[in-house]
Amino acid sequence: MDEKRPLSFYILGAFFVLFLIFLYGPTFTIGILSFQGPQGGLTFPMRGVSLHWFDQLFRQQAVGDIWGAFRRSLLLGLMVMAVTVVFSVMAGMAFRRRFPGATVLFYLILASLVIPSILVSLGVGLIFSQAGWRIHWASSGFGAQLTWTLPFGFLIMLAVFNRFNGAYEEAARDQGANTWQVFRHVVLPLIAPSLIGVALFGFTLSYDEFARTLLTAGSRNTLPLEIFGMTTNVTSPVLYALGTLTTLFSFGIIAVFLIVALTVQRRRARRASDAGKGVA
Amino acid sequence: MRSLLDLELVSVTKRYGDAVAVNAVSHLFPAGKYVCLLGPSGCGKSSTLRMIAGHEGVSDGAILLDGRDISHLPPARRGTAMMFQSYALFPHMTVLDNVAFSLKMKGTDRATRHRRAGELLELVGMSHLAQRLPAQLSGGQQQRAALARALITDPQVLLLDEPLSALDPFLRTRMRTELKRLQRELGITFIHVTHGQDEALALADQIVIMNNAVIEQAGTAREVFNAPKSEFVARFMGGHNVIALGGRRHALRADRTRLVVPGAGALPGISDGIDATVTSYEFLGTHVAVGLIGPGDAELTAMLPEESFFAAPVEPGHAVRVGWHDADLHQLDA
Amino acid sequence: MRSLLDLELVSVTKRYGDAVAVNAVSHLFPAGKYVCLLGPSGCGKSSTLRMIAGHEGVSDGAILLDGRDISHLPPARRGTAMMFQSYALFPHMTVLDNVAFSLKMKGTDRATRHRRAGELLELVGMSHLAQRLPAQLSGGQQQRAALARALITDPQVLLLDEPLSALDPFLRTRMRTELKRLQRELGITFIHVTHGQDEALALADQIVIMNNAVIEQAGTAREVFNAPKSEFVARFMGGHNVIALGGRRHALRADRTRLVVPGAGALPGISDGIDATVTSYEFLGTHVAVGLIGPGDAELTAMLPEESFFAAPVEPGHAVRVGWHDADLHQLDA
Amino acid sequence: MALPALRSWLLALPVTAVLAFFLLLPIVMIVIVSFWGATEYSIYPAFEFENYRYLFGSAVTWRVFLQTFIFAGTTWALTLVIGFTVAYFLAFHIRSQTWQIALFLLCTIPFWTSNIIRMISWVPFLGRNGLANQALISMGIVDQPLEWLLFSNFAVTLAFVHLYTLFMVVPIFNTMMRIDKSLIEAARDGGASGFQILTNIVIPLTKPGIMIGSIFVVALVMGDFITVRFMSGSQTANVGRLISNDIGLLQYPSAAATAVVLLATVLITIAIMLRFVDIRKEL
Amino acid sequence: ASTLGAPMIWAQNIQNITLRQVGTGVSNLNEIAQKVKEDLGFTLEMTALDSDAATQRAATQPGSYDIADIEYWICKKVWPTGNLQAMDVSRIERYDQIVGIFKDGRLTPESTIAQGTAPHTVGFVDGPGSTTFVDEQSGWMTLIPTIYNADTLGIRPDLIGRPIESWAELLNPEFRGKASILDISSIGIMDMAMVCEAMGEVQYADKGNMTREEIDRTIAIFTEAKRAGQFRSFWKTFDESVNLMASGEVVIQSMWSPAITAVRSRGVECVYQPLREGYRSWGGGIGLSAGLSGMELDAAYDYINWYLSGWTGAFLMRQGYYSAVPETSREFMSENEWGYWFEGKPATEEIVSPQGQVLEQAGAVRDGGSFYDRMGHVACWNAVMDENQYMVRKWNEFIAA
Ligand SMILES: Nc1ncnc2c1ncn2[C@@H]1O[C@H](COP(=O)(O)OP(=O)(O)OP(=O)(O)O)[C@@H](O)[C@H]1O
Ligand SMILES: Nc1ncnc2c1ncn2[C@@H]1O[C@H](COP(=O)(O)OP(=O)(O)OP(=O)(O)O)[C@@H](O)[C@H]1O
Ligand SMILES: [Mg+2]
Ligand SMILES: [Mg+2]
Repeated sequence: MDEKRPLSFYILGAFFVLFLIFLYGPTFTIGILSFQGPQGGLTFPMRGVSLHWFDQLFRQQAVGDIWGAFRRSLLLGLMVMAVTVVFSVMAGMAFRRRFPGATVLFYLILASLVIPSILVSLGVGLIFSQAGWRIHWASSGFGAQLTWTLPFGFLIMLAVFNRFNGAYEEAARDQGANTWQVFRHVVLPLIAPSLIGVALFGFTLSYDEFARTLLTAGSRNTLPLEIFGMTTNVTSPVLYALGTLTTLFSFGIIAVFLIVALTVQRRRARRASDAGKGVA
Repeated sequence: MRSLLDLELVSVTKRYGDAVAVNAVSHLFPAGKYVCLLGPSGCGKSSTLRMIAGHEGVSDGAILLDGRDISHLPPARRGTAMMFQSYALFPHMTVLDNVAFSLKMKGTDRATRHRRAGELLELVGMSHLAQRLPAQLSGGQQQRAALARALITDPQVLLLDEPLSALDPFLRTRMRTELKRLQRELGITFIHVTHGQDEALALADQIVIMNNAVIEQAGTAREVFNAPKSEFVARFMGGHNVIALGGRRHALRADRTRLVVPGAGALPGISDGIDATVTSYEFLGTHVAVGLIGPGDAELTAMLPEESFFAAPVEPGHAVRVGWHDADLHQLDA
Repeated sequence: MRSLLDLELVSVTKRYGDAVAVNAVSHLFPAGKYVCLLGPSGCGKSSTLRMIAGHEGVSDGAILLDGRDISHLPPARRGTAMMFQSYALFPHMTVLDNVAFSLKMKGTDRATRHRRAGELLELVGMSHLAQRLPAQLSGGQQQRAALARALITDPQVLLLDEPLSALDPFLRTRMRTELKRLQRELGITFIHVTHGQDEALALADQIVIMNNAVIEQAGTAREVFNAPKSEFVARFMGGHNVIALGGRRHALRADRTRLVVPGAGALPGISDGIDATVTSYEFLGTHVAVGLIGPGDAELTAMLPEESFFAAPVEPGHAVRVGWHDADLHQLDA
Repeated sequence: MALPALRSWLLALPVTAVLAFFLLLPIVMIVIVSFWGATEYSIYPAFEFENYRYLFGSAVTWRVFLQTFIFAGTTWALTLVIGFTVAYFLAFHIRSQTWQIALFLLCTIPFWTSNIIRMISWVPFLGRNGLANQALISMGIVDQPLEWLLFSNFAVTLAFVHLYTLFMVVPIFNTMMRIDKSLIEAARDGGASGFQILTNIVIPLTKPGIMIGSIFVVALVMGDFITVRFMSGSQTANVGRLISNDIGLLQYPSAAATAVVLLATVLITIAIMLRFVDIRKEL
Repeated sequence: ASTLGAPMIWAQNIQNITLRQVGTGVSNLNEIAQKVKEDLGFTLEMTALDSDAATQRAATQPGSYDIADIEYWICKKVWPTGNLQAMDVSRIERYDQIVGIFKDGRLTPESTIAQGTAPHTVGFVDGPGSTTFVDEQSGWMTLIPTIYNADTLGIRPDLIGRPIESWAELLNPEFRGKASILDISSIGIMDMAMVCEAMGEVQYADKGNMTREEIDRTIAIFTEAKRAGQFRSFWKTFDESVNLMASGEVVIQSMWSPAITAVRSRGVECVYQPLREGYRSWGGGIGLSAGLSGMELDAAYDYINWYLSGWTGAFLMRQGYYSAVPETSREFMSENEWGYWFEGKPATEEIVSPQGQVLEQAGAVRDGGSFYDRMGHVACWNAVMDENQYMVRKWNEFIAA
């Protein structure tokens, strides 16, 4: 770029950096405190510096079962993710044409987004206990989380299909593809990037969901509940170690994602090079 | 002469809710011809084409191809293939895979379908770009790829909805020559929707002019251009003046419209014309189009060879007389 | 004759990173003329226009208007106004508010700015639609609104980037007449970017042909069409054949290219031409374009009046002889 | 004609079923239970208005609802200003899409760490001896630790802003990206200054995104109970906390009654906001 | 089943038995589960919850646990739901050795019974399936006591710098912005009552069962203090109390004994200050889910008997709690540990936590002295009052004030 950026760029840039610092405030604190010495606690001052708590993270805690809860949260997150993706796509497809009841359903889905999570938790818990069903993270908890992830997935799919060019499907049908083939070979690959977004969204929302699982998890805790339960005893910087690892892990994933994206981009660009071919 | 492979519309109607987009249209598309569907925006061209292709249901009437009623068959079983306006190439597949798509859907094995797709790419001169993604192609290349994809199903009728409108003028002229060549080589029917009359004239063996959901006139390019039936056709085809004489309307080709500057004396063989005023002129390279206002505020255009125009230029505001050979006047139906 | 109001580019360069989009272009745009910037895609037309408008910085060189260097002024203070390709009408404002926008920015009071905006809408014939939102207008109406908005600042130079490309062919021809009329009435400079040579020919007092980031040729429409300097200009303007004779290249207008069917005897005054084969013909209404292949696979076109073509039609594959009047041959620079 | 509708219904069925069972039914249940009675340890079916009578009769209810609205209002205003600015920066000042994505992802990383852990870490960050106070003191801005940084309404609002600004950034950014850049140029051509472009073009055209973000933020803040508890050191209450306290004490009918009122409040608020934007069109 | 094959089948099947225990993190410790696996062979699955959630589970989700580890005052609420089953004391080997507090309310035959929901008042029912508590030892127990303690105020002597002797100090303006109490209404109100009584502001007939008027006055006093900015924060979980104290946000607050230990193990000075007015006490116990039967029930009884047999008691006592059968724990503790933790004697060598952290140096004496000194000065127990609902509403008002 041979032009100077305007002053507003620097002012807004500074604002953005401040915003980032603010966002990362807790993350920094967690990062620093996770290196507490073995005698240290959850607050300042630091008592020595060590990797003690990272080591402890992989051992058994006094209370609770972080890794068991982690596995459950992971599994639940994956279940929620899969169902969110599939159901959202289906609903998104349904909404591509008008059908009687569409508006009502649309507002129901919106309502699902804005209804306070504790109400869902309370309601689902009540239903299950009044009906005498067993409350379990994979049934009631799963359902309660879906009321949160589905609307997000659905809205994203709605946006995606709003911009989806129907000519691709017509072309595929013209080429003899049946309904399923049209979906499998044309629609699905084209919306795949957005599906990754929906999946990530679904997983993250589920993985960190506290309120909706509070009364619906049953006998075994998900990770957020477990961490909350752990605070009923002496919790140690192990939690911070977990936080720091999570952050590093996310950085890793994003880095991998960017690298893959860039490589694919570059490979495609190379394939499209006209070098030595003469202009057609 | 009617061949078995003809495509026939029998009183085909398309309604969207209350609106009638195509109103009981009947027409026989002769086999192996290049047909252009021409008409102003919203006249029902696309709807007609999409009904033939099977992407739109027929509200009334029947579509016959090869003697069978195809109006209720799925698109792929009609013997038609469609090339879409913006080509609708699958952006996530290479050109080769795009072309081989319909064979893949049929379950043809990989080697066979790639070989066949390769042949069609060869036909449209795109073999060297088989591995590109559509986004990496220029407009003209995309068009050829789309053409190859449409042709791989061996259609009897190829339907093209404004295939050239996404190209720049330079490319447009080149691609239309190629389309015409391809049609001639393949010998199948092309039905090409456009709203450019020059495109239709250049390409079509038969031009079908639609207006307000019905067909106004159908015929060869020369018939339509030289003998427009209605004022609408004459105006829409361009290059015509419509002149009211003795209560009847007549079409007069603009290039047969002569200008006589008052006082310069009549030209031999030119009938006594009408008075007009020059409003503008446009240089078109070989010709100059002179805009005129005649009696009753009628807009007229005289198309003069540039050398004769510049030999005796007129400026806006000049009073002139407009004349013609009587043989060039063509009486209109309505 | 150089007037104070002229717009002058002095060795203007635009670089995007390493790529040079406009390479040391110098040109004098005479005041009050309709200038068309013509050239193939990517040649730097838009970049040039946007530098003049001030939406793109100048990498090197200067832009002078009215004797002042405007190259570092903000867009609104340059005395230019721009009409954008897709019109860029503010979708949340009525037509009237769109037109009145720049006055509002200046702090002009409501009554005054609405009055003035009303006048401009009057000028472009849009008064009755003043309260509509842009989305409620057709393409042609949007264009007029955009024009009114650009003109309200009383610019000395109006810049138009492909103003007609979003319209259908019918509307395109009508709107170009209106643009031309408006320019003539206002008497200000219009710089109009297009890649349609017919558009440029029809509109321009001066055509500036760009290629590869530089100006290839500039001149009146007739100069450029009748005396192309280079093969590129000849080919790009269309309607020309480029013929190599005696080691030099010559341009020959397609409508001055004659066909002689072997055995029919030479035509009077036609020089001894070259052998060629007919490859195609396109009916263009008043004319028929016959495609030919000459010696060395040179592609040629002969534009014949339709009546003379159909009097003695040739078919693809026929061998013919191509002739011309020597006076029609125009020798090219390169 | 009926066939496409049937197809759509079938496709929408799973979502409908999930929401019917896990959203509608529970809400119906809550409404029903809000008329029930409770003992210390159990709830019994009844049809009494006692829960509502108490709820509306208590000054606490009104105060807590007011507090909830105050939190929603301040958080909304702050997230709007911050979110808009950030989105504006990303949309109009960052030119390459790769950078936009990268910066955006950078903003999301803190949210991958469990919210509970982050809540705990506010104490060492904002506390009397926390990072923030230490930094302020060492920079000489204050000489006494600021007490109100933690366990205060300030802290609650701060945490809300921290949690929910991104919900504002995303929709605003999304709408901004769809503003045709030539509109900005056209405005500049018309002589608009940067600020005039902002007020006359960018803000009006970003309204749908602003509304969608606002709906998110308001709904989330009004339904929160955990942030308020942690960040105020249990010293402030909002409606969510009333409900969660009641739940903790097994007073489900009372919780349900409060929930019904909260639900009505949220739905009315959101319905009002929806009047200003057609979400389906703006997505 | 054939008697012959039984022992072998038992030994095999017991591997497959899993008992699910819910409770707070105070006693739901993984090391106990591990030891159970070692000693008894079956799997004990521990789910730690905060106290509200634990109560909820116990009361509303009977299917989600086999064993509930709850406090006695919570038992008063949960028992009537019928989610728990009474235990046959004849199957409890060390029933006789259980401390008197849990049987007749008296630590020693001469002690007076403290106010509040004393454990023995909700410790027995008149038979299996009954939901009414009885006052005498009926042979059917509701909860088997596990741990209990006497709570008082924790202080930071380094930051206070003078002796603290009365509960009344909690509202001393000197500590404005540096005090805290517990935000669990049933427990918090007791702390409040201790304070108000110590200040001489309110005289209670029974702190464990206040009248509306008493509740009003108590809450009013605290509301005023809250408005004046007396409190830095309230806390609800163990961890919060530790963090508040360790970070110096708070210098005086009601606290739990092991929390003090935790603060101290971080090298922060912290004292569990015995006060003139006595202690507020609490006790926890494990109850069996009503659905438990057959082999699982047998395993649960095995677990209870094992629990009382000493290892667990010693393990918990080393963290500052007391065990229901102290004598058995003695066998699992060193003389030094027993002397320090139970008898209130000066440590003869370092006192080490179960996790191996050094808690005290030789010579240190436990705050509050011996078991009898502490448990003998209990002023009241955590309670559920008759006016509980009224109290809870008032408490909410206090929080929202
Ligand atoms: N899916 C549809 N629903 C409702 N009306 C439609 C639909 N498709 C087309 N129409 C209407 O039917 C009429 C004919 O449309 P059609 O697309 O066939 O016109 P067209 O001749 O192809 O026009 P264009 O040149 O603009 O493409 C128009 O009035 C159009 O508005
Ligand atoms: N913002 C930009 N960044 C980088 N390169 C650019 C940018 N804008 C234009 N270019 C490049 O500069 C060259 C000239 O572009 P310009 O838009 O001026 O062409 P044009 O003549 O207007 O073409 P078209 O007829 O397609 O509009 C092109 O190669 C283009 O790719
Ligand atoms: Mg169409
Ligand atoms: Mg351009």
